[in-house]
Amino acid sequence: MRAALRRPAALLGGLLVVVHLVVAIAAPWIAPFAPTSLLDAPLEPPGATYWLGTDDLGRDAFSRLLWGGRVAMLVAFAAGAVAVLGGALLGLAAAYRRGGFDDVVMRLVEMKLAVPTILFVAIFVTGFGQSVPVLIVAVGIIQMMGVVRTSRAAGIVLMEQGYVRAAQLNGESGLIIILRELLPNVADLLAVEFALRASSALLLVSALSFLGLGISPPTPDWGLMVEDGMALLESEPALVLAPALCISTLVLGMNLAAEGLADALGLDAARGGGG
Amino acid sequence: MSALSRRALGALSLLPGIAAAQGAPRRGGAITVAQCSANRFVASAQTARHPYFTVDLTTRIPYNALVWVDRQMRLQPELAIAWQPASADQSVWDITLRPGVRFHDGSPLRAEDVVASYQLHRQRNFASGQIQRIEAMADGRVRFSLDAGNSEFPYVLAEYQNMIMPAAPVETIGNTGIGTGPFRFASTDPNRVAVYERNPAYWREGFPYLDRIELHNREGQQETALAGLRAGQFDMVMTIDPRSVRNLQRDADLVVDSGGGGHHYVIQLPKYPGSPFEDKRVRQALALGVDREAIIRLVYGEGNGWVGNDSHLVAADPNFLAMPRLPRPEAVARARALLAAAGHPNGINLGTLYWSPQSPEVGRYFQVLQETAREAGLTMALEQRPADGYVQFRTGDNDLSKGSFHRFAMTAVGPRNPGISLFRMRGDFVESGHWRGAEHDRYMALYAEAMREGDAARRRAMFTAMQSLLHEEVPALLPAGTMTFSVRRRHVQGFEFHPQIWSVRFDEVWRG
Amino acid sequence: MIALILRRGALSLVTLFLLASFIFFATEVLPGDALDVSLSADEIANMPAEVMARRKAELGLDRPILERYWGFLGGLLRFDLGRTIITRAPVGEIIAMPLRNSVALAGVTLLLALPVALAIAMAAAQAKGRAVDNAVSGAAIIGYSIPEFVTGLLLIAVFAVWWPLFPATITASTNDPLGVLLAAAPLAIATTIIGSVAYLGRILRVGLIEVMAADFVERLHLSGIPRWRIIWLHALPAAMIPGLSAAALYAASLVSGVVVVEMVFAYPGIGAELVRAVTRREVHVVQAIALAAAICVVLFNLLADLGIAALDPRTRR
Amino acid sequence: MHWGWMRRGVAVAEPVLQVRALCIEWRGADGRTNRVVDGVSFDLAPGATLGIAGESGSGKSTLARALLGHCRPGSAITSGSIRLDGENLASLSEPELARRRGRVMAMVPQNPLASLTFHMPVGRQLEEVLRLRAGLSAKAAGLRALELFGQMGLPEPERLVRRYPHQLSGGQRQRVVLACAIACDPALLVLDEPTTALDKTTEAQVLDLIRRLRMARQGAMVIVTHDLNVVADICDQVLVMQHGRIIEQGAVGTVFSAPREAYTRGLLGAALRVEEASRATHAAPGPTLLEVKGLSFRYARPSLLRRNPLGPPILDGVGLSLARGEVLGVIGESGSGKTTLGGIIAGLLGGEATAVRFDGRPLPGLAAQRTREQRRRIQMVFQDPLSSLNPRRRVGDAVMRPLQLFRGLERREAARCAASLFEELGLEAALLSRFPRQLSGGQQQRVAIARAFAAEPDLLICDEITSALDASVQAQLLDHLAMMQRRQGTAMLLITHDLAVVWRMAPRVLVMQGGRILEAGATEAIFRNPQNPYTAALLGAASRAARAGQGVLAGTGDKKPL
Repeated sequence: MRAALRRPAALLGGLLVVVHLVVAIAAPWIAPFAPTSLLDAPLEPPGATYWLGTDDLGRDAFSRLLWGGRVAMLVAFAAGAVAVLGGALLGLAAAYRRGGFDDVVMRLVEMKLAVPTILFVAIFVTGFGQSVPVLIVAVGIIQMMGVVRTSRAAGIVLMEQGYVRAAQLNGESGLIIILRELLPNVADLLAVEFALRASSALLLVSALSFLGLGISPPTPDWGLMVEDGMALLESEPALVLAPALCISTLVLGMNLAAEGLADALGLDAARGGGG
Repeated sequence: MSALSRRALGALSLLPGIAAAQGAPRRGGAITVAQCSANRFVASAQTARHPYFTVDLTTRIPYNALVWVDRQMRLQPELAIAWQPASADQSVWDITLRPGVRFHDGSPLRAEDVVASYQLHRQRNFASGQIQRIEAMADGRVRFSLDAGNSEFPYVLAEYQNMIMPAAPVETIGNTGIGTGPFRFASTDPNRVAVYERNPAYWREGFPYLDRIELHNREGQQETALAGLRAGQFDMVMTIDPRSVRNLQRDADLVVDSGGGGHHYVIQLPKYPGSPFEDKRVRQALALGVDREAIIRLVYGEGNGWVGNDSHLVAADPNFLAMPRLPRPEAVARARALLAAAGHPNGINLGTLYWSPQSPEVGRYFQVLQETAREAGLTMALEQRPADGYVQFRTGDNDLSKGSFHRFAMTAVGPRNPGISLFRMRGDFVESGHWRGAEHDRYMALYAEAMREGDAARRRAMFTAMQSLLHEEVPALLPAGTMTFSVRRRHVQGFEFHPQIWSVRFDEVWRG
Repeated sequence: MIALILRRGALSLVTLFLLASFIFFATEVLPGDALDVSLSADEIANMPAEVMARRKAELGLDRPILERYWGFLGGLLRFDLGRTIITRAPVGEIIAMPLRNSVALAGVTLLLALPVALAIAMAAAQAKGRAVDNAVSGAAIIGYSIPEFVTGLLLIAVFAVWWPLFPATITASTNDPLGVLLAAAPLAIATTIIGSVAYLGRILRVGLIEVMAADFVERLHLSGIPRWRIIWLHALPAAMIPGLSAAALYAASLVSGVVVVEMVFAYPGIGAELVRAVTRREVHVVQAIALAAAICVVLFNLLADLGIAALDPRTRR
Repeated sequence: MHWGWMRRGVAVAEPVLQVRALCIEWRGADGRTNRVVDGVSFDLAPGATLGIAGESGSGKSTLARALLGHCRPGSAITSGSIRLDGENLASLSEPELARRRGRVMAMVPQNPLASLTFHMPVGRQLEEVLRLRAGLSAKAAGLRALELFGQMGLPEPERLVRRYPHQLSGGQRQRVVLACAIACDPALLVLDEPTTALDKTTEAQVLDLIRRLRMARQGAMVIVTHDLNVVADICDQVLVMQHGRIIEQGAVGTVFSAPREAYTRGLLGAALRVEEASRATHAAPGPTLLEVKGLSFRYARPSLLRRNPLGPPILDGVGLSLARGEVLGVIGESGSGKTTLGGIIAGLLGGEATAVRFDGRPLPGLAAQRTREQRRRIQMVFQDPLSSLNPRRRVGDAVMRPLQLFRGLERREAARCAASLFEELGLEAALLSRFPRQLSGGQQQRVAIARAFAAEPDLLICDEITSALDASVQAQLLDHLAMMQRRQGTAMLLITHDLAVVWRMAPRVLVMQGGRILEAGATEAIFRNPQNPYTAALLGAASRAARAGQGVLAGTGDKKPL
């Protein structure tokens, strides 16, 4: 971790993420207005009272911007966590068991690659509602399969290690081997995976919000703000550009951090990501 | 003899005749139109020309119905030149067809075509289900026999989808796209593009002016449609978000048209046991607490919408009865007083209000509703549901005995005649939220009476009484509605938008 | 090689079968059915229950799910994708052209993006850790981090509205010749390319850097072989090998994954068709598209395998 | 045998290579610098051959590359000079160096498979050097390539040029890279570990070729290796490196016969001296503990069509028996099947259940199928000490786990027990709370041994347990192992390619090749008088360095090398 922070790009990335996180957490205290309150001054230009002006419902755009990352980040980080934990357990179990179980898991991974992401989310959201928990699960499952692949690959290498063999020879149970011997040793990999998955989840969530399948109003959300502001791009460009910049810098920060972390840990971020 | 048919008999001259202003119309030319309404239509290569599977606002390009409803929601003759009840209880109607009309393939319009068309509509069109029998009569007239009296039946003949097609079996009728309308299909790209070309043998002499219309579907993609308009790819964009209006109006090259009426939202208040909406005072408090003017001001823009009156009637309807209005502080105070009287002195939580993005402004509409109701002590959560499957989600299986109810949720509704609109508040229909009780019974009695009543003035009195009942009882909340809007480049002339988007006509549009 | 292809093919068939089944049953969790969603709220509200029941029976929607599932599988075995529920149109006919268009978009994107990505990767890999590399890698990461809808909308705003060089939205038809369609879609292609170059560039850069550290590159370097020759003749083919698999998967996911771009630009592709089919509960269409997407994955993987076999004699047996 | 260098002695001609006070530093990602070559100076005359010896990490590979003016990314020459034919390579620019590489100085890299471009036929790779560096036309290069391949002793050059590297054997690949390196007859030829990747038989052939090349050429040669046998075989001078410094240098005969430094003696000690008596003590033959009869093994290859199509046999009819408390050595090169044999007995690979009997009863194949008691009684120590301990857990955990699992000890009791095991193995109890990375390799392996003995096993399988360790700590580890083995009366299966280990530890030995047992019997008998030519090659390849210093060593024979 310290080695990662010594790289300027990684440092910048980490800083971006931290700033976004702090702002998101502190939004209720630092935002000058409530994000949903109607101030009866629609489309005010940026000024001393409303730093970025107001949107067409007369809500303070700056306050909404401060709040706008909260839910998206919650979904992204929670989905990242779901993906990493679920994916690691599944992948390591596949590496441990091999055989038929491994085949089934790998078919699942392959199926995920073959099922269009949007179809998966559309089915999920239409069936179970457009709420935050549903989004977390849907996006988490999508991101999970990539983690399954990488952690399985790592697990297969670990299975050859003396300490795993020793545990096997001592008759340790599968769960113990996975939790005690394998999991701690893929922690580095999982840290990188988490950053990558969370950033890709954030991109996905904002795209889904844009398509109307993600976060829904009245939740202040950057993706929605971009979509909502597009109609006013010419007259009030700040309403689009500010949230677009926020999404991009946050994703960028996560990617840079992931890359730096991977670099420091001697892993390969570019190949882990994707999907 | 009804006033309706008398007016209709000499009505040809009343067909939209606004050619004025921009000088003499010119013949020829083509326009490219984009439309953005998320209108449910399921076209395929085979059916992209069928009136049931095209965008409703385009059906009157290739097709005609028997009757047309004008912008003032009055009946006008289209393929029928006269209609009159043939029974005292208004349950049998005779229609006289326009003579000399030909289909695009040159064949003449016959009573048999109307009969064949209505064999389909009877099965498929919700408003035509009341037609029990339809017969071609010896004198070329067509007789409709209904399951009950309906003094406003001619409105049904103007309903969307009820177009007249050349006779064919129910399974295949309409697939060819042949109609009697001002344009005929040149080509179609299902779900995307329909290209129409001028029908030289159109029954309205001298119309249409244009040679060609290219219609692009940009369902739910208003931004790209407007970008296309600005970039010169489209001459016109239909059904746009009302808040874009102000921006578009600044552009001297563009003209924004208003339909003068349009869609609005019913917020159904389910009154199952234990629901807060069982208490009339809560419903009244909600009706008072929601700042209807704020919705218009913030969501639609001044002049782009109307204050709803908790009935399905739209302000453009001559029968519309405006609600008595209170200044905002007074309304909030009264709402709070009502809540206190109902045992909620500190306000009440109404649960989750479900909505679906059926038009671009819905999200903003409900946010304003939520925020302003909060001022009166009524809190609610909002949850978006995807537009698809929403209807089923909203109604649930709706079986009170199983403990499943339809939800506190919204429905988008379009403007129609009182007969259809007011009937929607019947107690066994979801939109009324299981409205019951003496007032409901009185309401329905009035409705049945009105439907049997031939006289328009007397009917109007009954409709007014029904609306007053709704103001008092608030079985459902209909806070505000918006006009429909379209925007065109200045060279597109002779176009008028319509409160019922399915009644838009392109006959008189020309290119300057 | 043939054995490899056969084995891949057999495994893919298993995957396709599982996928078809998964999609079939997954769509069952959706509220309502094709009939419900084909009707408007007004229609559903006002249609008498017995009329509804009769129409469901007509469309076979009242049959138990397993029966429909067997029917569907039987159809697949006969290469019959079925018909749409409401309009009874052959599914194959509905998805053929959108699929062609999406494959074309993906193909053009890849054809244009791959050389650019390669050039960028080479520039970066040659100067690993130096300013060029940092700039290129930084740009790639930025390109990778901006959501497609933002890129697309900004491209429209700049190059179609403010500075009207290109069409803002695609008015070409689904069935238009590919040339016409693609000529109408420069901004859409640009949007996908930006993302693709960023993604592929990153992968190729890592591959190249890895290969440039390989023993054979050092041997050549120590033999005094010129650097350009080492890169082009020795390192590049080697670096392409891991890149190819990734690019194939990426291309396959492009086919069905550019929904956002298709929506923003109204491109008549399979992604938009898919969203529409889900919206309408046209289960057969959804399945057909999912299968088509899966077949794309399989085919692109196969292509990648062939490419790898061409580049890497070790995989030829 | 050619012992030509002895007669030629050290050349007095003007040195072709002069290295003076050379320092090379490595800058890590954390910004810290590490001096990997530290003040190295030496001369090399034309026609002379210098061996640079040292363990991995001694800086010998970095030095070898520097002789071509090359430093790997991240490292740089910080001071000193390398004069080749009078020119200071350290001050030449990269293009100037590139002009000289391949022509004036050339290198034969360590791993010939990885050092050849895998997607290009080997002929084209040689032709490339000939065309670009020797300036031959395409046609001439083709002919010359065939000629060179022939000179390198490659069979059927016409066919071979079209082959890809992976289709060649290890020896053939080594000959190809050699051909590439000498294509322009460089003044200085650097060979980096030229025999490491080869089996013993091939190694002898390749060394023979190098020796012939040395005779035929005028240029100087530098051979970098960890294997003193190679140095003894073909070098005039030797230079022993440790931690980037030269700790000893001189003529091979002098250095090997009278090593001044303990480190050199350690390196030499790793080479076997059969002349010394085996120190392995024969235990009185006890009752049979383990019996293996006709054991065969193949890996199942995954396939869709058949359930378990079998790969080539890894083990083919192997039989052995082991008495209680007996130590049995198993030797063979990699690929001989010795590790698989250990894996099957340990229960890592499911073998034929009937083939292995333990304590008179058939032993199920996989550990999971065995009883807890059987699992306790058979323990294993693995090759790589670092990988045999979980890097994320304290080493104490590793030793306490079997105590808790098999002996049902409480945590505190187990900790006490682990501490006493540590003490027996010469480890401080404080190390219990360390992580494996904080321990040296020898300590790690001792922890692994402690873990195995914690279960109080009857049979311990040791799989190449010394091969990852520095020569200096190997002996110590073996001493500890022998002590524990004697104390607990454990039978041991000692799998190794290192004959010295067997010589030292095991009274009885099996020689394996290609999944079969070639020879079995008393270690003394087999080592002194091998019956099988393969065994003889193994032994011969292992003892030349020892012979090189034989004369002097004879006098100090009773002195332990460490």
